[in-house]
Order: sequence, then C-alpha cells, then structure tokens
Amino acid sequence: MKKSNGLLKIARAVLPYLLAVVAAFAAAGVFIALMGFDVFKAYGTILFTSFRTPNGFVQTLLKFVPLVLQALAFTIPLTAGKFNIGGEGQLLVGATAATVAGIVFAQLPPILLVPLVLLAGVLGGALWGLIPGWLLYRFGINEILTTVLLNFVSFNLVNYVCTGPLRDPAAGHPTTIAIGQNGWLPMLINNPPLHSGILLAILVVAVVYYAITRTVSGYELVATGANPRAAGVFGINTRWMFIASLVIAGGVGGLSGALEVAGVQHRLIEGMQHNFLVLGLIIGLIAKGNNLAVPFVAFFISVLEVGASAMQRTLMIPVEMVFIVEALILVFVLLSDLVQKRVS
Amino acid sequence: MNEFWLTIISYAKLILLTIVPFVLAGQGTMLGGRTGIFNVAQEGIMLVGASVGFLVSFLTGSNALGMLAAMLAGGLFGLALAYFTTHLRMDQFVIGLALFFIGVGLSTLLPKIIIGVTLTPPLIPTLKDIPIPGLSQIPVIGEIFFKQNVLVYFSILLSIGLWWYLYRTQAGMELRAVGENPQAADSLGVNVPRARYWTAILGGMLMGLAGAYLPMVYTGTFTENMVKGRGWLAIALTFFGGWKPDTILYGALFFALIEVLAYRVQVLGTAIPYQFLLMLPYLATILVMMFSFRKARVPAFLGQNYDREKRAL
Amino acid sequence: MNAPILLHMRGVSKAFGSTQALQDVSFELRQREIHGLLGGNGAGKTTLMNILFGLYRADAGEIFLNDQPIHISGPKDAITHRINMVHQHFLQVGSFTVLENILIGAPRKNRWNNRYDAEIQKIRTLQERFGLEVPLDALIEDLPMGMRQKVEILKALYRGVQVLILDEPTTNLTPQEVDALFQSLRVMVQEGLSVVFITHKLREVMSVCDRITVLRNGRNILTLDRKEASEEAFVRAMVGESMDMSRSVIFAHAGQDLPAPAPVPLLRLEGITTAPDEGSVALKNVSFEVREGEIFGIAGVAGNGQRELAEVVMGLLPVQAGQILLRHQALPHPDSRRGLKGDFAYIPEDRLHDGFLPRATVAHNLILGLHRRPPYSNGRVIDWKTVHARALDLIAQYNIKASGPEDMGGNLSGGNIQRVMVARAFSAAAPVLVAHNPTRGLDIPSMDLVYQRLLERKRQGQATLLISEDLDELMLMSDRIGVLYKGELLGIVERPAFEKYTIGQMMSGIRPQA
Amino acid sequence: TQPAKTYKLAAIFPGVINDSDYNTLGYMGAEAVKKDLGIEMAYSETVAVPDIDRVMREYIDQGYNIIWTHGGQYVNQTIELAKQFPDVVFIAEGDAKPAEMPANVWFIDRNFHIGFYGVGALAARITQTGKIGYIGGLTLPFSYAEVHAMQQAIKDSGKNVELKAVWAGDFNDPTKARQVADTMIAEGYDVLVGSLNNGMLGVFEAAKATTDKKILVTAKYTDKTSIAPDNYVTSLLYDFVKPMKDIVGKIQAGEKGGYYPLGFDTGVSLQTPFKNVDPAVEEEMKAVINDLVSGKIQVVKDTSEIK
Ligand SMILES: Nc1ncnc2c1ncn2[C@@H]1O[C@H](COP(=O)(O)OP(=O)(O)OP(=O)(O)O)[C@@H](O)[C@H]1O
Ligand SMILES: Nc1ncnc2c1ncn2[C@@H]1O[C@H](COP(=O)(O)OP(=O)(O)OP(=O)(O)O)[C@@H](O)[C@H]1O
Ligand SMILES: [Mg+2]
Ligand SMILES: [Mg+2]
Repeated sequence: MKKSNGLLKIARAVLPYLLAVVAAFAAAGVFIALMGFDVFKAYGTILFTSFRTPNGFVQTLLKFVPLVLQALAFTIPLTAGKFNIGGEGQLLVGATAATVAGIVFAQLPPILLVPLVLLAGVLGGALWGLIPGWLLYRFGINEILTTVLLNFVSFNLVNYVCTGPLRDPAAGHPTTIAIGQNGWLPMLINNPPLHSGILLAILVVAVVYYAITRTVSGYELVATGANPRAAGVFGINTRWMFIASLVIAGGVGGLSGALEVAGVQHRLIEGMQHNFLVLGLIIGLIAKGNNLAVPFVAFFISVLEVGASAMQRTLMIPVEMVFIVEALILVFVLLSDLVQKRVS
Repeated sequence: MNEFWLTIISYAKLILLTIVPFVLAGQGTMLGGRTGIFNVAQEGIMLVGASVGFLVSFLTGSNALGMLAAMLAGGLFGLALAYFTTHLRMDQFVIGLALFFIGVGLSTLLPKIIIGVTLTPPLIPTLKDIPIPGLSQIPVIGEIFFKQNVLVYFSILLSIGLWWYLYRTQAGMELRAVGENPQAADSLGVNVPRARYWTAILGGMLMGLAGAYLPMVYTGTFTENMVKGRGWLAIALTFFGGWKPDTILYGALFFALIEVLAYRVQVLGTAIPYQFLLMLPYLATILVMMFSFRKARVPAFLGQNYDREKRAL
Repeated sequence: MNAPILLHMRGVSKAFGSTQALQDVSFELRQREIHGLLGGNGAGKTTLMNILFGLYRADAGEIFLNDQPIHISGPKDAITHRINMVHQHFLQVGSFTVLENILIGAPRKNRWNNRYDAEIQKIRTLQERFGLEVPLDALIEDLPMGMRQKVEILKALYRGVQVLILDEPTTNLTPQEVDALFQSLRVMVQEGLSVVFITHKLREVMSVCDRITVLRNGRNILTLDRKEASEEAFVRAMVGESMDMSRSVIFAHAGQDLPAPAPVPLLRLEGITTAPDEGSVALKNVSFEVREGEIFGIAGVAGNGQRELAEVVMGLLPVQAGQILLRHQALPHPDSRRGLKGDFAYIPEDRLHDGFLPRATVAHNLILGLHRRPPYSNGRVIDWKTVHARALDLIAQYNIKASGPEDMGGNLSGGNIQRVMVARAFSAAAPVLVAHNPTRGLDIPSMDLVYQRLLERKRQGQATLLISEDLDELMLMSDRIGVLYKGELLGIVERPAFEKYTIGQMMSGIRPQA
Repeated sequence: TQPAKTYKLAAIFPGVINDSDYNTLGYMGAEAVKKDLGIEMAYSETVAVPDIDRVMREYIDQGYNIIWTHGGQYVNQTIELAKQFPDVVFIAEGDAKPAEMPANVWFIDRNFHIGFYGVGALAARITQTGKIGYIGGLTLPFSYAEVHAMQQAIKDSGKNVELKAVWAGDFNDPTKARQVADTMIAEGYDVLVGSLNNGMLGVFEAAKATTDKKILVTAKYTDKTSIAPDNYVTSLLYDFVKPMKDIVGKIQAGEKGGYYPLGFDTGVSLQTPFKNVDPAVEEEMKAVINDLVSGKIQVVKDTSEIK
C-alpha cells in the first residue's frame, strides 16, 4: 500500500517531465524535418550515442561532472531566492587558481598536490561568489547583474594568465603550460579516460542534498528563500544566508573548474568553460531548483549534448538545434506545472 | 581647425556611435519595467535582432527592411514574455532566461540554415552618416551631433520622447501607475494587461533594434555571439539610470565614455595589461552601482505578475 | 420611507479554488440609503462588492441597475455606471501625489499633456461640498490613514457616483474620526447617493445604517430594517448555531472575572526611544512593564508606533535610548535572535510578510523560529519525524484547514494562515508573548479559541503584550491598556476603568488630565 | 612492404567552415585530400575546447585513422591522445615545435612571422602619416613574433615610421575590433595591419566609415578584396591544400610523423598585385619579397613581449 503510494508519487513527479521532453522533441522535430533532415535518424543519434560505445558513455559522464556542478552552483542560491548567473566566471577563476597551484607546487607528491589543486579551485570560485555576495550584502546590488558582469571580467583574467608568464609557447591559443603530473586526478578507467572527479561530483550532490533538507542551516536557507522578511523577523540572518549561499555556490562552481583542470585539460585553456553555464542554468530550471532532481536532469542533458555533436558530425545538423530542444524542454516543463495546477 | 579639435570631434562622434545599443536596449528594459515586466532576455533578444536584421538586409539588400525585421523578431520575444507572465503568470526571471537561451540558439542557427556555406563573407552595406542640412554646418557641434547615422538620431530622440511621454502626459502617468501599483490602476479603469503587453512588445522591439545595430553599423556582418554581454550591461544601465529615460541616456554616455577611453589608453600606450583595460566597462558598471543602486527608485511592482483575483501573498 | 430600489444583485455565486466564497447571494440597495453589509471574516462581504465593482468575476448571478440588467466585466464598467468603491486596503500609488492618484484613469479631452487646472477646480469644489480637506500636491506615502481615506472617497466622488461602497472604512479611525466619517456619509445621502457600508462591527452598523444585510459563509442570512431588529438577532445571524456560546470567552464576558495578575514584573521597557526614519513612527521614551499572568493591551490608531513597539520588544528594531529587561535582566539590543532563544513568542501584525512562508510547507511554517531548539532539532540537524507528528497535532488543535503538514503554505486561506501564526506562537510556550492583531482574519469561533488560549497563558502566569486595533478586543481581554499616539505612550488605564471614549480621546492625541 | 592500408581523414575545426577565413582554408585542405587523394573525409565544425578529446575519440571509434586538429587550442590534447593511439596518425598545428612529439604526430608550424616581415615592409612604404597600427586579438607568442618581424622590416626599410600594436582581446569580435580601429584612426594611424579572424571585418568597416582620410588595411589568410575594395591593400595568404596533400601523401608512404613548417614554398604568399598602392611601391616590394622567398632575408622569430 505505502510503497505503491511512493511509486505513484514518483510517477506523478516524472510524468510531466516525460511529456515535456516528448513535446519538445516533437516541436523541434517539425523544424528539423522542414530543414530537410531525417528526424528519426537525428533523434536516434542524439539519444543513443551515449550508450552505443563505452567511449560514448564515459564521455557522457565526463560532461555530466561540470554540468551537474554548474547546475548546483545555480540551484543552491536559488534555494535562498537568489539567482547566480556567474557559474562560468566561478569555473574559470577556480580553474585559474587550480592551474596556478598545480604549476607552482608541481613538485609536491600526489597525496598533497591533488587536494591542493582542488582546494585552490574551490577557494578561487568561492572568492568569485563572495564578491557578488558582498556587493549584495553591503550595497544591495542585484546579484543577477554582478554575477553576470564578473563572468566577463573572468574571461579577460583568463586571457591574462594564459598569455602571461605561465603561457604555453607551442599552442597558438591562450593556454598555460601543464600542471605537475602529480596534480592530475587518478583515473578510474584509462581508455576511454574516466577521472575520479565523477565520484567527487556525486559526493557533492549528496552532501548538498542532505545539508539543505536535513540540517538547521538548510532549513534556514529554505525559509529565507520562501520569505526573507519573515525569516528575518524570526531570527534568521537572511543577508548572511544570501552571502553564504553565493559563496558555497562559487565554491562548487570553482570545483567544476578545478576538476576540468585536474581531470581533463591538465592546464588552463581559454574557452574551456564552453557553454557549461547556460546548460547549468537550463538544468537547474528544468529541475525547478530541486537538488534531488538536478543530477538526473544533468545526466539527461549530458546525453543530449554528446548526442548533439555526433548528430552534427554524422548528419550535418547544426548543434544549435539541440540547444533549442533543451530550451524548449524547459519551456514545456514550466508549462506542465500550469497544466497540473489547472487540473488539481 | 586644429589637431586638437579634430581629435575631440572624432572621439565625441565615437562616443555617440557607442551609446546607441545601450540606449535602445536600456530604454526597452525601462519601458517594460514601467509596467512591472522585468525582461532579462536582452542578451538573447539582441542576438536574434542582430542575426535577423543582418539576414534580412542581406537577402533583401535593404537595411530598412533589416531593421524592421529585427524589431519584429524582438517584438515577438517581447510578446512571448508578456504572454507567459501576464497571461499564464509564470516567473519572469525563469521565462526571461528561457527566452535568452532560445535567442542564443536561434541567432546562430538561422544564418547556418539560410545562408549556408559561402566562401566570401556575407556582407551588408553599413548605415551611412546622414548630415542634417544646415545644422551639420555648425562648427564642432554640427560635426559631432548632426553628421551621424539614423539610429544615433533615433536613440536620442527616443529618449527625449519617452521622457516626455512618461513625465509630461496623463497617459504616461497612468503607465507609471501600472508599474507602481497595478491594482490601483486597474481599479480606476486602466487596462493593466494591455499596458503590460504593449510595453513588453515595444521593449523587445527596441532590444531587437539594438542588436541589429551591431551588424548594421559596426561590422556589416553577423558573427556568433557578437553581442558579447552588452545585453546584460543594458540591464545594469537601466538600474543605475534609475528606470528613467533621461538618466538612462546619461548613463549610456558614461558607459560609452569608459569604453572609448579604455581603447584610447591602450592606443596611446600604457603599462596596464590590455586585458585589464577590457575589464573596465564591467568593473566601472559594478563600481557605479555600488553608489547608485540603493538610491535607484525601482518600479514597485517590478518583476511581479498581476492577477486581479489573486491577493498578494 | 420606502425609496425605489436602485440596484439589485440576484443569485450571485463565486468560488475561489476550493472555497465557495459566495453561494446564491442576493442583495438590493435602495436610493438614498446607507446599507450595512455585516458578517464575520471570510463571510464574503468584500467578494460580493468586488463583484459589483468588477474586480472579481461572478460564477453566476445578475445585476440590475434601475431594473435594467447591466454587465460589469471590470472596474471601468462599474465606473461608467457610476458605481464606486473605497477598498479595505486603499488602492493608491504611494509615490504619486494626491492629485495624480485622483486623476489616474480619469477621462480627459487631451491625454497628451499634464495641465490639470480644470480638474483641480472640480476637485476643490467637491472638497468643499463634502468637507474632505486634503493637500492635492502632497505625496500619498506622507499622509496619515485618515487623510488617505479622504483621498479614496474623493477618487470616487470625482468620477461621479450614485453607488458608493465603503469596505470596512472605520478600521483605521479613532471613534472621533468615525463620527466625522458618518457625518459626511449622511451628507452624501442627502446629496442623492446610496452607500454600501461593509463591516463586522455591529455597533457601527446600528448607528448609521438604514438597512442591514448579514452574510455568513458566503450565504446571505437576512436583511432587516435597523429599527425593527435587535443586536442579538444580528449576532445570532453572524455567528450561526454552530458555536457553543457557553464556553465562549466573547459571550461569557469573561473579561470581568479574569484572575488578577501577580504583581511581579516579567517584561519591562524603560525609556525606549527609536530613530525616526521614513515610513515608520519613532517611539518616544516609552516605559511600561508587563507582569506575570498579565495581558497588557496596547491601543491606538494603526500606524502610531504599534509595529515599532512590537519589533523593539522582539529585538528587531534598534533603539536610540532606553533598555528592555526580562526578569530584571537587561537584554542585549538589538538582537533578532531573541525569539530563537525561547523567552519570546511573536504573532506579527502583517502575517503574510512578517510571519509566513508561502513557498514552504505548513510544517516548515509551524517550526519557524522554534527550529533550533528541542524537540524540533538539536541545533544542527532537524528531527523531521517529531516535526511531522507535532504539526499533525497542531493542525488538529487549531483546526487549520490544510491537506497536511506537507501542504504548501501558499494554498492556505488568510484565516488559516493566521491560525498557523497563532498555533506556532502558543506552541512555543514562551514566558513572553507579543501578539499583534492576533485575531485579524479569523471568524468568531476561531477568535474565541485564541482568547481561550490567552487566558490559559494568563493562568500559567505568563506575560502577554496584546497589541490590537480592535478596541473591543482589548477591553475584553486586557488587565491594563496603554494608548500609543505618534509613538508616545499617552497613558495607561486599568480595568475596570475602561471607557471607550476616553481611550478614543487618547487615541486621537488628547492627554488624560491627571 | 605490407599492402598500403586505407586511410580515413577526420578534420576538426574550431569555427564554422564558412568563415571565409582560417576555417575555410582548413576545409579546402580537407576537401583537396578527399578529392585528389581519394581519401574518405569527415569533419566537425565549432568544436569547443572541452569537447575536442571526445570528438577525436568518436572519430577513432568510427575507424578514422588520420585525425587533423586545425587550431592551436587543440595541440596539447592531440599530442596527449596520440600517445594512447599509436596506430592512428595525428596532425596538430601550433607556432613552435612542442617539447615532446610522439612518432605518430605530424606538427604543422604556421610560422606567421615570416610573412609579416613582408607586410611590415609594405606598410612602412605606404603610410602617409608615418603611423602603422597592428591590431591583434590576443598577446599570443605568434602575435608578438609578427610584430617583431614587422619592426625588423621597418628597420631594414630605413623609413622613420611608428608601429603600434594593440589587442582587441578576441580574434572573433568584430565589434571590439571596429572600436579599436576607430580609436587608432582617430589617433592618426592610416595603415591598419590586421591579424584577426572574424574581427577583421570590424577593421574594414572602420576604414570604410572614415571619409575624411584614406585608411589602408592589410589582412591575413584569404583574399578580402571584396570586403573593402577602396581600403584593402593585400593579405598574407595561407593555404592548407599543399601541406595537407604533402603530409597525407607522406603518411600513405608510411611516414607516420614529422615536423612541417609553413613558408613561401608551401603556399604562403603576400597577395599581389597590391590594391590601392602606387606602382613604384609595388616594384620596391617585388625585390623585398624575392629576398624573403630566396631566404636572403632571414626573419628572426622573436616571441618576446612587446613593451
Ligand atoms: N482573491 C481571493 N482569492 C482567493 N480566495 C478569496 C479571494 N478573495 C476572497 N476569497 C475567499 O472568499 C471568502 C470571502 O472572502 P471575503 O474577503 O469576501 O470575506 P470578507 O467578508 O470580506 O472577510 P473580511 O471581514 O476578512 O474582509 C473567503 O473565504 C476568502 O478566503
Ligand atoms: N493569494 C491567493 N491566491 C490564490 N488563492 C488564494 C489566495 N489566498 C487565499 N486563497 C485561497 O482562497 C481560500 C480562502 O482564502 P482567504 O484567506 O480569503 O480565506 P479566509 O476566508 O480569510 O479564511 P477564513 O475563512 O479561515 O478566515 C483559501 O482556500 C486559499 O486556497
Ligand atoms: Mg478573510
Ligand atoms: Mg473584506
């Protein structure tokens, strides 16, 4: 009895998502067909590339790591009612800090250097989250603006570091030299390469979920998001909650950067943030800020992303198509909310 | 005329050239905000405007049509925002972000589909300066203000017009009332949804035009992601412009000044690494907000949705 | 005098989600009459008139004006039929001037300028005719409530009205101001207007209205001529048979035989003075004490420092001078954590903004402020099992209409939200309770429940600071009543020396001559 | 000795193949290999830095055994992957021979600086105001090398002209490039040497928009006459057809790796005849170019920072 109820609950939660996904694919399918492509082949590629080959799957997991972290960097402050649009800035500054640490202390043994590199990344990102937090706390400046603007600052910062003393002369592109081998994340699989960062990412997901749903601070974060004024009247230091959530989010964003450095690139490269921010936002919004849903949505989006480039390669369908599918999914998920409201 | 004046003139012209996208997008944001609609999709809408504006004028060979198309595209985004927020009452930021994503995607998708692979860059003729007969003869002033392209004139006249409308007419007063307290306006027979729709749509159109400005004046072509954060800067500008047409214009001038000076410093040579000069517009924006943000009088209902039968929770 | 029927609403029904706000209600209004619309909270009074004014759309029902069926799809239509409404919560733009507020939406020949000379003339004449003096170029947000109400009436008159609806117009007025208002109402009726007068205060109705209609739970119970009816009849009609009067505090007039408080001061304010800043009244040298087992009432017209007083006691608002003592211990100040520490419980005035989490569950709401202490948590981790159990318990005790502890706050009704506030405050079992309008938005039975709980506290020797705009409530429950005027404590009266008009005088700033 | 195995080429481009610029050149190179050598070819556009490793592996999964990454941002990961797949051949691009070079990697060194000596020599001869502006994207080693090469050329020309290098911060932001160019024009620079990709379009627009004086512009990679006929002078033409055919040919012949420097002998050339330049200068330049090609002029590759 009870169990079936639980299942029913889950079904209720998942169904709208499925419908939204179907609707989005249908809508985009019309478009793709009009462009004169084979819709089914396209979707086949998009959905199954991740599962055809071991490499495909590993690559999906590798995408999943930064995406899930970027999504959390968005949803954690969202719990307190704040919008962090600065994930990529936090990723880049985190990556920068991690790289510098990894190069400067290249000689340290792995047991020290790996944690050091990751820690540096977390701190760098946290700093980049602290600035908007402080500007909000001290001057009440809208965090949406400051987080976005700091992204653009971070781009130039990366360019500076990549063309400065740490630059890699061989690459005709803003890139630093590699960090010390000892700073590279241990591999779970060597070929195709799966670095241990994924375990860390999953751990972070679990911790964030536990902290927000079970702890007192988590409760206060939720209360702050639900109504800051009331939370404040009843003793919760909401402005502190805002700062803390942005700093933690920054740390998570920074970690995503550090993992890219220590696990994949082994160096700072201009453009390494790619479109992680926007995908992170989409994931967070599709998950409606629910930290439990985030990892699942993130995995799904990773599948789409990996499938997308395969589709572009094999069918020559522009990748943007998939981006639009993702945006459509978001819109339809939002609409499904309304439908539910109307029905109940 | 001596060297000095020539330099002054050319920089003044550059500044006016630079304010346009900020003014257009800023006024568009302000307009929607005046009825409580907070559009955060500027970046996406401007990209679509740039993309569509370029494509249409490339295909038809007419910049006018291009700008029109850009405004239509932007208007559609404004309409969508108004519909989802005013009609379906969905969260403005979420919808805004969704529209931003769609805009980014479409802007690069469209040229790929429509133009495809060409081995010479698709180019459109950029807007020519239109000297105002008579006025343009005035020394210095004439050179600076009356030898500009049509959009420079338009953005300045637009700012003045909006100011007059909002603060010197009853219609404008009622519009502001909607953004301050829609229920009060509604209870006095003002059509709140209509106000929200048209301001959101017109706002979107202005953003679309702001985007089209880049290929039409600066580059003659569309390139991926060419708005490069100007949309977000426009929002910031609107805040420290205090959501007023006149101050937004001044704010834009300040922006442009920073940008132009940042480049000048680099050209004149300096020890500061250029990356830091390129950060200046963003840092200056934040700096200005530190002192202006609290004071900025934001429309009281900004970002909220009005439902006649729903009491504010 | 049976004047012809001007307006007739027939068979009006309206539902909001699950609540049936109105069920087949009919209502008729004669020419030149003041018609009282009486009923408890949530009875449907506002809804009915909002429908007449076009703010809400009726699910069923029709409206006749001079026997002509009319269709009202929005306030615009109502205004064109010269029907106008003064709302319970004034609908005004604070940052606009009085003039602008009056002219919003007013038809003009040329809407493309702002030269309002003609309009100003018209308003001036109206002001003289009905004695509604207000500075036209003042900003609304700078005006006291009484003034703002005049603006609201001016808005109606300016558009030319034959039916004027006033929704609980006396909430924010002193008894004196009330009399003045009633005066101008009579003038209006002589001038040929008809007035609908919404309230749940019986005495007011009896004093001005020609006829009275009573609503209860969205049905109209009866309509009577004032002359041919007794107070009891209306009370019955309002309350219904449902309620058991014998245990009732309200009808047992329990006030008289309350256990006298012990002479031991528990909470003490000494010379509290706060900084004046825009939008709030500064407290000026406020001193008083609340004793064990005492209910200390604070009377005053809304916006005379009540909110500030409550916030100072809760440690939210910093003070310029003075101190607060609990059991003779001076408390650190300001200290927003005061509630968290367990000595203070708080029912805020503005439940929606200051007390409630619409986007969190009922359970979340019920532990707000208690969430750091046992039994709900050990200070680090929340024990949701216990929370859930307690929540179920409270929902039952205070008959909060919700689908369960996991129900979203936003789905609750105002009254039920208030019940949550009350349940939370009482379950804290704190020695000191600051209760600001604790029964606002509650129907009479629930009101009674609150009063019973207050008396329980009293018996347990806890102290209560009861701040209320409802003088009847204060006189019923309090041992002593202090009157706030412009942030000053003008005086303290002791039961049984309560007398409505002397307190009313203090509320309007006249000091009692010692 | 064993029968020549069949090769499949996968080309990976950082941008869109229709940029009529660096990516288009790459695309034409890949096409040529396909047509002239009859080798199966597939390509991916706008591959972002984080995706490069994945895309290369996907191609290898599909049996492609020549992987060409057409951009400096890929060089490190290409070499990393080469170590893992010894029997796949990789073609990487950069501006200096990498420290380690697995046996199965062909490295294309783009040597931009050599051509820029010619550009510098030309610019020095055509400026009226004596102020030459170099507009780069980012301060990369090759950009510095280009500027130093121009300085060397200006010195050799014995002309007293000033060379100023500025950076748009992005090779592909025409708007920024336009604003930089506008500023330089305002400061009296009349010859603008562009070392940009999409950004170039902004420089041309700035020149076109200047009516009161004549602004001359040189570009890079492809013929850009059509963009600004009245301001365009020349372009440092690059070509990947010959290099790619050479390399793939060698691969087929069993040469799995090597170093392939680009130069005048591999299709790099200063586009002639120059536009908007008087014949006298054209003549002088012929000599310079001959000395360059013949190697009589040795261009120093100096990647030190520009003060
Ligand atoms: N906008 C609304 N949304 C949802 N429910 C509403 C709304 N307005 C009124 N209701 C419900 O309709 C019923 C009647 O409410 P109404 O405001 O008319 O009561 P009232 O008699 O005016 O009470 P009060 O004395 O508190 O003003 C109540 O249950 C109320 O909750
Ligand atoms: N802001 C709102 N938006 C939508 N529905 C609301 C809103 N407020 C209340 N409701 C719905 O209207 C119903 C009654 O709300 P309201 O607060 O007016 O009840 P009430 O009559 O004041 O409560 P009570 O009768 O217990 O005093 C509730 O069931 C609630 O679901
Ligand atoms: Mg109610
Ligand atoms: Mg009411």
